[in-house]
Amino acid sequence: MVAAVALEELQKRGISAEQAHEMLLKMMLIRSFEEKAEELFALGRVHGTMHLSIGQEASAVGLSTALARNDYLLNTHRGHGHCLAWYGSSPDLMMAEFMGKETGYCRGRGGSMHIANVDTNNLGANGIVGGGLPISVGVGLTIKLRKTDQVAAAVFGDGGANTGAFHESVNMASIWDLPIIYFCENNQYAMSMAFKRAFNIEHVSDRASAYGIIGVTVDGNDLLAVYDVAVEAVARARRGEGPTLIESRTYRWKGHSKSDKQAYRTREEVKEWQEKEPIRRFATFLGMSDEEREALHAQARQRIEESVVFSENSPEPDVADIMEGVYA
Amino acid sequence: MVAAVALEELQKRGISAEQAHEMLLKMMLIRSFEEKAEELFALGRVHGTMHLSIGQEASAVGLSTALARNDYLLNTHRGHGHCLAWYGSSPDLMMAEFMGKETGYCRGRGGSMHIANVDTNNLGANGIVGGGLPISVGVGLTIKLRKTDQVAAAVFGDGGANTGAFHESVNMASIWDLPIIYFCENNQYAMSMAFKRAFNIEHVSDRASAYGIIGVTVDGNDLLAVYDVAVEAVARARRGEGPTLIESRTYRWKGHSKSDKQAYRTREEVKEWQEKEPIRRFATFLGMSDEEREALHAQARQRIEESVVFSENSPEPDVADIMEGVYA
Amino acid sequence: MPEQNGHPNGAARELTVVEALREALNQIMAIDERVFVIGEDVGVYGGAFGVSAGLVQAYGADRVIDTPISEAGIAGACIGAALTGMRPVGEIQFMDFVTISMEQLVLQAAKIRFMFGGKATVPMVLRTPAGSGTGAAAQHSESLENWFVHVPGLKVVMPSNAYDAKGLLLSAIQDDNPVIFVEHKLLYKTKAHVPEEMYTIPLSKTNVARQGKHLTVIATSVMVQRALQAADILAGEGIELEVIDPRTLMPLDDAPIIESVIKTGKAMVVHEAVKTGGFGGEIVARIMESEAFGYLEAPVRRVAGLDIPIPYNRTLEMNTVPQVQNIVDEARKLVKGEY
Amino acid sequence: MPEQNGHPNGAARELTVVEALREALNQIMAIDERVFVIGEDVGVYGGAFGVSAGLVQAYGADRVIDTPISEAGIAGACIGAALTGMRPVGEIQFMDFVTISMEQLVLQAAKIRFMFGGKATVPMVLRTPAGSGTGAAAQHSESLENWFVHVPGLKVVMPSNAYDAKGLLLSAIQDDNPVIFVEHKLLYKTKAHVPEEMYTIPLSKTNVARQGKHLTVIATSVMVQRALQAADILAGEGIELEVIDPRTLMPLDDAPIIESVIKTGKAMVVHEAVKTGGFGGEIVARIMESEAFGYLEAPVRRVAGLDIPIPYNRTLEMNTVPQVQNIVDEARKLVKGEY
Ligand SMILES: Cc1ncc(C[n+]2csc(CCOP(=O)(O)OP(=O)(O)O)c2C)c(N)n1
Ligand SMILES: Cc1ncc(C[n+]2csc(CCOP(=O)(O)OP(=O)(O)O)c2C)c(N)n1
Ligand SMILES: [Mg+2]
Ligand SMILES: [Mg+2]
Repeated sequence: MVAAVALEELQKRGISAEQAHEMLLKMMLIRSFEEKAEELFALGRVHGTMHLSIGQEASAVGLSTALARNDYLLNTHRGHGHCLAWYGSSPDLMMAEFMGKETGYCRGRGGSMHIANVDTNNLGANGIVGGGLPISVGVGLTIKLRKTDQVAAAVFGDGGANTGAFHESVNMASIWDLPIIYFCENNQYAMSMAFKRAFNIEHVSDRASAYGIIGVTVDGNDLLAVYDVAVEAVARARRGEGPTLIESRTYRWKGHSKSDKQAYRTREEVKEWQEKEPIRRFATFLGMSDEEREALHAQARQRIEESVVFSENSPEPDVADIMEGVYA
Repeated sequence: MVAAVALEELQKRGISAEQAHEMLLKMMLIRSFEEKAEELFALGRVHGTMHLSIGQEASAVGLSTALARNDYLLNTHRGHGHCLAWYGSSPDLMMAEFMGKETGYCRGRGGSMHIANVDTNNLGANGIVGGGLPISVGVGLTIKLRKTDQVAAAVFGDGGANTGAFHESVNMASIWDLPIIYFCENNQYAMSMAFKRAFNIEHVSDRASAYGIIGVTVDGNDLLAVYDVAVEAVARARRGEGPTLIESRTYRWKGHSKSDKQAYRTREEVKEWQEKEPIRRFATFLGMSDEEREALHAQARQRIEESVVFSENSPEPDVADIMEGVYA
Repeated sequence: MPEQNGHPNGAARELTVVEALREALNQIMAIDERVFVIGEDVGVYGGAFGVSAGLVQAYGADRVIDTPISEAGIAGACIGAALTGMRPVGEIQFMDFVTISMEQLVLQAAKIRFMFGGKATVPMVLRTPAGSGTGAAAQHSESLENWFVHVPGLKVVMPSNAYDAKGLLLSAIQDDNPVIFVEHKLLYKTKAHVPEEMYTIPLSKTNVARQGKHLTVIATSVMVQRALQAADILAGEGIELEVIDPRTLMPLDDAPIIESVIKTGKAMVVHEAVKTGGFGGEIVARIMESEAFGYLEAPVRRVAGLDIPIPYNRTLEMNTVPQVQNIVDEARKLVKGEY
Repeated sequence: MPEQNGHPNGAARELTVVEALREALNQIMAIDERVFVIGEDVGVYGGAFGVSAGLVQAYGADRVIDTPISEAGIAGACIGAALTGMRPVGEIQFMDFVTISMEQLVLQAAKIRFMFGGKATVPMVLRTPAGSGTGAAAQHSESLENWFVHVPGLKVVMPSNAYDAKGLLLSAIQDDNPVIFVEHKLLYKTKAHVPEEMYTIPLSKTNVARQGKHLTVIATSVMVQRALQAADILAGEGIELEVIDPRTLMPLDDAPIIESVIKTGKAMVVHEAVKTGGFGGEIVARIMESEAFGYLEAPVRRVAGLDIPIPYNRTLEMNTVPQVQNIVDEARKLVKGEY
């Protein structure tokens, strides 16, 4: 059941009620994955570190929905959401990777920060802030040289927008009119560094003018709003009009990574943003009751539980294979 | 003798007729140095490479005149002009360095691309495009921590404005309100790469807004115009209002370095810019006759000839000292 | 400030490496206004590994500077400040990210003095946590020290314990050259006696961490601890390892290494970094080029990281770099003449 | 494409290294649409050293791409294109500037395949001119190959002559891994016989450039030429050098080196890069760890660049890196038993 107002809004965009539910489910799947990841970590069943995207689910789903299956994705360290939202992604293979298993996307070699599935044009998360941006230029060149109408989406954080890599990449994409969506998830912090301290401007998107491209800021917790600006940017890119810089304003609920006392922000601030929660917001927009929403969310949780079972039943990598995969 | 209109203009700025003549002489000294450098190179009396700033003299003299003796200078590979224009610079020690002599500013170890005189706050030319920009941030921090009212000028080219170093540096300078003049000599080319091909914007100064600072473009061949914008930027910096991005539009007459067929531009274009020549322009503004101008220029040439004699009479570095100066 | 080189006796106040480094920073900042700290999250967050915790409260945000994610900028900020009379201590959050600072560190910091005819100094320290063992995978586990060893003009320091960490950091800050100060993550929580007063341990002074007569083991950073553990184990078998810790890799004080090899006739180098192209080769070559060559009774062996990126999976990760058992096995073979 | 490894006989068409590289690019671009060239001034300017001259006229600006001054961007552009099926050939104008590309080359290009579980390939070549001898001073004269040797996942190729240059470049472009292709500036104008047809020289195949019995000289890049000249001179004294050119430094085919040392009993490594932390140490260690150790009649020597930045002054510059005479002197001493 979708509310009439919502239906109209969806129809304008060519989104069916079913698709809307899928989008919602995807956000719930992301939320569930992240919650489970945190739990597994706390239980000591996963090592290393992780960067949770709880609170940012609308960004991931809004962007991926605006892209087509054969477009490209370049993702960040906080990449579980974008990865799960991507075409053909399997929570099983993701969870197995997170748990370091041989069945994982990267055979347990990559882990949380490096999940990739090149077969589906998911070119991977990246442990280096800004690290995927120069790579996006090359993906854009491939598309241009092959003369396909594909698009590449390069995701990065507000912190990423202050790296030299950002500057070189966006400039190159601009002067060559490459079909790239530079999608900045401004979640207000780069680790402990507040956006306001690291930038002397109001919006990351203000930087678009430095490259002669279009920049737009969107409420990153509003699924359809993100979708809309992404759709526009994608269309521009497909028309050969070059890159767009999108700033999706959102917030990370959890600490930066596994160990973060969060001394740099207040509980009130976190709470304020939690009220702008994207999942409930979209469910409400669709006219779902709490029960309906909860039922769907339970489905998502169930799916993630299955992925844990899958992973637990998966073998560890064999030490005998340790030298594999360095060279082709 | 200075024309009445000129006198008025100079007085507005607190520049005496004598100082104006000195400024003109400095431009001529730069021109003469560069011409001599080219000649020595052609004669095989200098090796390596060099980047001549003929045509850009007003930029160097306009900027340095706006700065004070105890300010700091960070210079580029095309740095002979800024170095000669700097406080207390000796053409002798510069020429000796260019000729690789022990008496040179860097004892013949640095050469054309690395001339420095840290004693006078001339922190050196730089062989790396954009290489001085991150360093400027540190100089700005020193000034801020010491609470002096000094200013640092960081010179770079249009090419330099596309390096990641530019982005990181200007942003840091901006968020910390560092007293730095980012002085971009847009001479229309980075080697063979035309400004118009490497940028999708009209002015390098359009990038200032990406950092929330003031950006200004000036006719880089108009000595007083350069001086004026630099004076304003310096005043802002001294008042603690942070960095300014100045774009000085000028043109390099010669090839990029020693060997450049210049297939990337037309003779007509070069000629057009030669008509906007800064030296004659300022002399004419001052109301000088051709003879007066020539007489002054002859002085400059003479001074450079003396520097060659000084250098020729200077010893080569001693190979026995080769390991010196690596560690303090 | 007294210069110390042996571990002093007396009341054993134990500190972790993190605490020792923090104390060093605290003490030097209190007396030298030229010293400031700069890096990502070094302020309120206290640094990714907690080294600078509390400093911003003590010395203010002007001297404990949080930066944007701009590793080239951080390095440059240190260079410019050093060149104009300050003594900056920069932090690069993980050694992997020095890959973004290389131009500034290698083409600027290391060369400025030489290029300027010996007329400038760049007294800066760049601290950075290195190494694997934390499950952080290939982009957060690098051990790149040999890159810097290969760059004249830089000094490279790698402490192996809390006592050295404090004394070496104080030396590095007071040194007039750019120093790359490499801290192993797995050492951060290890403890040692650390005197409360300020003291320095001279740079370029190799330490004999344990005396022995059968085999010289030259180890760096966390591998010193593993080599010492291996030595304990082998002592039970009557095999006595001499464990040598260069502490400063460049410029290297190789005399104690040579002397030791002359004494033992056998040597082994242990480091975590990838074997090929690593620091081990330098040590082997130094021994080869020295008087010790004539005393060698067996080939010098390298025990080092596999030639692969660091894998995420915990078991693979452990198997990528030398563990105590690997050192024990190799040392035993060497001593027993199996090479 | 025939695979060649000896210099074929027949009509000796001589090309310079620049011409040989250009011919390789021309030929592969004509038959493989996936190959494109990208870098600063590679188009109308023809590349700083002329290697890509004429290519933009032949293949258009879409496949011969002039970039802004953005070395990280250039490397990234190659990686992204390679990852999606192209075969980019990037140019970094001077090897010094790879310092700006290190994050992309080392943390991305080298590791992507491994981090992604062996499920991706990054078939790219990064060409770059290295070395001193042109009066370009400290920031335009670097020899940083050993940094890359120390990075598993990368291949490192250094041709020493025009014949090899062409065959190795064609191999590198067809290789499925990221290859750092290091060209010495002083070799660019040197000539050798270069067949007109396309041919490949396999990577990781060490070449014995000259046979001899008294001393094994392992040299790289321009030092191969100098070692061959030294061999000519010493031949007059009855001293026969065996000159070995690894050509690919990583992964290294060390078998011919070991074999040679077993034969001669003496070895010397010659490279231009700074001695400390350089590739020489790797070679010394490989010999040490091999069967050849037992055959060594003298210590293996390193003849390499001084531990200083490259000075501007021509005489100082010459004296910073090995010249023919240095090789002759050291080789003679080694052979005569003076070590
Ligand atoms: C080049 C680089 N510098 C520092 C880090 C350490 N680090 C990882 S994530 C992060 C903060 C990133 O902030 P942002 O780009 O805003 O992304 P977010 O974590 O907020 O999603 C930092 C400093 C890194 N991974 N890479
Ligand atoms: C990082 C880096 N990349 C490339 C070069 C080679 N190079 C030297 S000067 C130059 C062009 C610089 O252009 P611009 O910044 O506009 O200064 P201009 O030469 O025009 O004064 C290039 C590509 C370099 N020195 N440093
Ligand atoms: Mg953020
Ligand atoms: Mg220019």
